[in-house]
Amino acid sequence: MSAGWKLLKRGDLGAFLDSLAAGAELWVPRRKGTRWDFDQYEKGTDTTFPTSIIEVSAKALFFPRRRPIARFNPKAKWSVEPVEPASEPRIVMGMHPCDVAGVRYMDRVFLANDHPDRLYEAERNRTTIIGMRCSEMKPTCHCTDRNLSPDETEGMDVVFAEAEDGLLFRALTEKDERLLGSPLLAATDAKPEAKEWPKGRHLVPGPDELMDLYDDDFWLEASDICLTCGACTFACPTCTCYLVADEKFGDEGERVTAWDSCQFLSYSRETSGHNPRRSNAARLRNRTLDKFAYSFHKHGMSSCTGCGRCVLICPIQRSFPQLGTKLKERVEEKKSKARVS
Amino acid sequence: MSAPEMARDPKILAFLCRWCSYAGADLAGTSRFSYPPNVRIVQVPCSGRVDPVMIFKAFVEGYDGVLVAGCHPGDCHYGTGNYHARRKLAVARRLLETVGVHPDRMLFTWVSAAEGRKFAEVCTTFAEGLKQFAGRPKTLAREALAK
Amino acid sequence: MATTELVPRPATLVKVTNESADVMSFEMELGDGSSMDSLPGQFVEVSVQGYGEATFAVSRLAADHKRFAVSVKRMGHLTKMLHRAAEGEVVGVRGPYGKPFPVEDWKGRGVVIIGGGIGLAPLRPVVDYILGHKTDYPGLEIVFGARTPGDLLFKEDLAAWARDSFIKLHTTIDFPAEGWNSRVGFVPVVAKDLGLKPDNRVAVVCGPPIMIKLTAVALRESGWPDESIYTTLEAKMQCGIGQCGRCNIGSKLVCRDGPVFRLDQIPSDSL
Amino acid sequence: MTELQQKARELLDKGEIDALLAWKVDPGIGDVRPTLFKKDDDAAEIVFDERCVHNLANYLPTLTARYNRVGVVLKGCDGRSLTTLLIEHRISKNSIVALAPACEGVNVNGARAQKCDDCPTATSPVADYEFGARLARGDAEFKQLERIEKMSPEERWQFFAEQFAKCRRCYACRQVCPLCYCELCIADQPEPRWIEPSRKLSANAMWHLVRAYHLAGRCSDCGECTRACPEGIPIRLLNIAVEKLVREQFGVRPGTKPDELPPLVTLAKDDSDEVMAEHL
Repeated sequence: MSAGWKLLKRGDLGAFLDSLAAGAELWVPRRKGTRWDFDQYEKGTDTTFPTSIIEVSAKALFFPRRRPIARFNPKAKWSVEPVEPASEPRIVMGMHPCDVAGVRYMDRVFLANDHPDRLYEAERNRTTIIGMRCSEMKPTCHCTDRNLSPDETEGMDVVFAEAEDGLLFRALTEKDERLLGSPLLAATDAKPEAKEWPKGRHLVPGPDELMDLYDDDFWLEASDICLTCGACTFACPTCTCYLVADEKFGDEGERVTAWDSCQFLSYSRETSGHNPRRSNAARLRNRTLDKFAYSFHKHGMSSCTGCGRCVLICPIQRSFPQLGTKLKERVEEKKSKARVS
Repeated sequence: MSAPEMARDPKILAFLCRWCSYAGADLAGTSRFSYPPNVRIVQVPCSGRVDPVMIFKAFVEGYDGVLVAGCHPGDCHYGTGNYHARRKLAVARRLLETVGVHPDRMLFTWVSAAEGRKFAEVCTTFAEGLKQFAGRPKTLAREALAK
Repeated sequence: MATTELVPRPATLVKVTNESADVMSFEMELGDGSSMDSLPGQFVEVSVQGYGEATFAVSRLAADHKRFAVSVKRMGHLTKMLHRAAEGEVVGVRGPYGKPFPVEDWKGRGVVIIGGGIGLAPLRPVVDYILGHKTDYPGLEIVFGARTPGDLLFKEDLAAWARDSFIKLHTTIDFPAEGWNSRVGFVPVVAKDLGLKPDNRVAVVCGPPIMIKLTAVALRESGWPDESIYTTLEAKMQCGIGQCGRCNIGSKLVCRDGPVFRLDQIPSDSL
Repeated sequence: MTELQQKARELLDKGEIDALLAWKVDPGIGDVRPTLFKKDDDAAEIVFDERCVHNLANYLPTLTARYNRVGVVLKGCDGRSLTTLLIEHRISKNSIVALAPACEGVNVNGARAQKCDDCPTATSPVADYEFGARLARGDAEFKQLERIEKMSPEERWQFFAEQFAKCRRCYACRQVCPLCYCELCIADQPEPRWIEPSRKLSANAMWHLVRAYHLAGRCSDCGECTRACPEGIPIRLLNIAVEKLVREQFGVRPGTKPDELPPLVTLAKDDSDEVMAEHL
């Protein structure tokens, strides 16, 4: 793998971004209203990279909330033409480890599948991820509890970190060495400051223990105050459920996939009107278990990356990690009861 | 619709109560009163049946104007349908105006079965008024699907 | 393929049959002449351009694997449009998907088919298969119920099955009707009254969720273990390829790990 | 212990209520969150201050189906929602006990909520027990609408189009609203499909217009839709634009009178035809 770190002086950031944008579509974090989101870089604009979580996950860059998959002419009987995948090179810069982990999970959903999603694959193939090490953890961050760390680089092509006099870059794959070929970057002996991160706590019970709670009253109690809106699912970097719909307007028609949420009553409703997850409790259980148990079974990794976006966004200040803690208590309770009897 | 086309014939969607206004439109036709050709009529059982969602949808689908006409107050076939309609339409107008649909794009009025001439006049004046929007982007209208 | 699996292939409707007041069967062939290699219990996604798509079990497959049928009950938007389609029209098809009934594993065992209403559609290919391999199976018993005599599907098949001495056929309707001389009663009740014995047999149950649930109860009472009761759960699915998420039963995805399940593989509240 | 906490403990201890819906500080997140208190829980943990933004009336239809009697702590605006829920027979008064402390206003994002400037009832109009003196409240009379009123139609659309385009259709605005309780929401209804499910401007605009219309003359202006919106869309503006009409033309202030039907389910023969041409 590549050599060491390269330093970009703070004053040269704009010029460096311009040079990246010259060869590819460049996406960087941008402040929109009260939150950070990703936006396409425009030459010459001031850009800052948040040192911790970007409130809006980069999920939509790989799996847009509305995604045409085929086009047709509504006036013809049958004229379905698949949408051509995008192919121009793209760089997404500033994704943090939890967000990149989300992409790794999406890879398992969309690519490690008997029927890989070619549109998603194209988005992945055309994208170089320049990830960023976090230099702090926000109160809602808990990646260290989820087998991740603010220093994690898996899934990134290039990583960069804050340093005293600029930004330190390092290529993680051969092919992306060239991105760092810019004369603005100078080889250096400096390394990003090694930080002590909190030790990972095992807040959430393991998949098997959780499955034992499937029929527990816990879910009914826990869902007392859940609104069953979809805010947490849309904020989550690994929630990828979608619906398929046909839309028509004049001579244009599109078949699209659009984000859907397991928290919606309509999501699991069958055509007959029957709904296997009618109760709030059943829906809350589905989401919680999917994050902490089903995802292990289905894709071999937890779909909770510890980003804490669900906590940030929840209208009733519910916290999924805390739900996990309570589940843990319940598991212990059950165990001790079993021991007594 | 292209701008010059629109200047000729604004597209109007008219919801007409079957007891009064639809009969009024019929009378306008049989009496050979002329009114603009691009009025597409939807017959409803009562003006009270017009759910504002239909009006919203009409604008989304690209109509230039929406006309709702029912029996005059006191004449409703069902007794009170048009009193309900009056309140619903007031709210619909308020919402549409709030988000920027121009007030001249909606016309809510009463037309009796005998008022064939009034129907023709109402349509003509409404369509004339809509010509001011020719070539201007349509508020609320659905964006083309493909970018 | 430069496209996503979600884009359907065109198929031409070759024959449209009215099965009952609200069920129609559509026989079709793929536009490019390629074959449909579906196994009993597998499903396809059928779409009408502009009206979306839905999941249907293949309800018959011709011997040459060219012509296949789906049987569709009019329920919502898509099915309504499908019912308006005429022979010669083109619809979209994806699939076949899903795990089939393990008919090979059942060899040497008797099979009991229990269908309610449109629930018989995914089971007909199983019957077809067994009838084509009679020597491998000691016997076939079919219990089929519908609301009214008119709602009984596949009337020609029913008549043929009734004539076939290999098959023990019981038809039932929910409430008494004029001119009906056979059984009356809901399928689970009939299943219980018949006293179906496990006797080294497997049962295949499909119908509305409540019918599956209650039939399972009836079978258990007659001594059937959950391991010998199979069902199929297409109603939950959308994308059919293990992505969209809505058909999950715990960690299992109905489209990927099913739609055929043994009752011991799924929790009872998940139907 | 405050009077409110004491009363809550008393009601729970005596078994007059099976559960009490109130707020509690969650140590994990350091913020208040709606919490269901049971007999064994410590009523001294109940808080009532400017952090208690959530409209607890929202939970009552579900909770009253599960418990015989539910106690609930209500702000003025929550009480107005409850009034409408009672008028619409969503819940029966017998199944709830309303605890109504005087509300001094709540904070959203560190600043006093805009809705509080136009609050007609600082104390819930439905109250079995009141705490603190009723506070008088100055009517700001739709001050927040002024900036919209000043805009031309083009400017208004520019403003709202930008807002609606952000909508992800997570339906937090619907779920957080006590009065948005349809079993099958028009947005989920597959046929006819009035509101397309995919997130684009026209469908999003349809959703927001229809939502506001369905709340016309019922909205208690609790402002929860705006607070809950993850995208920061000022959803409430549409509601108060309608409420302005409702107040001025039909003389209705939703939720303030226990026996007043919402204006759109009733009628007045003497409404002027002018209401149909009333401009904002």
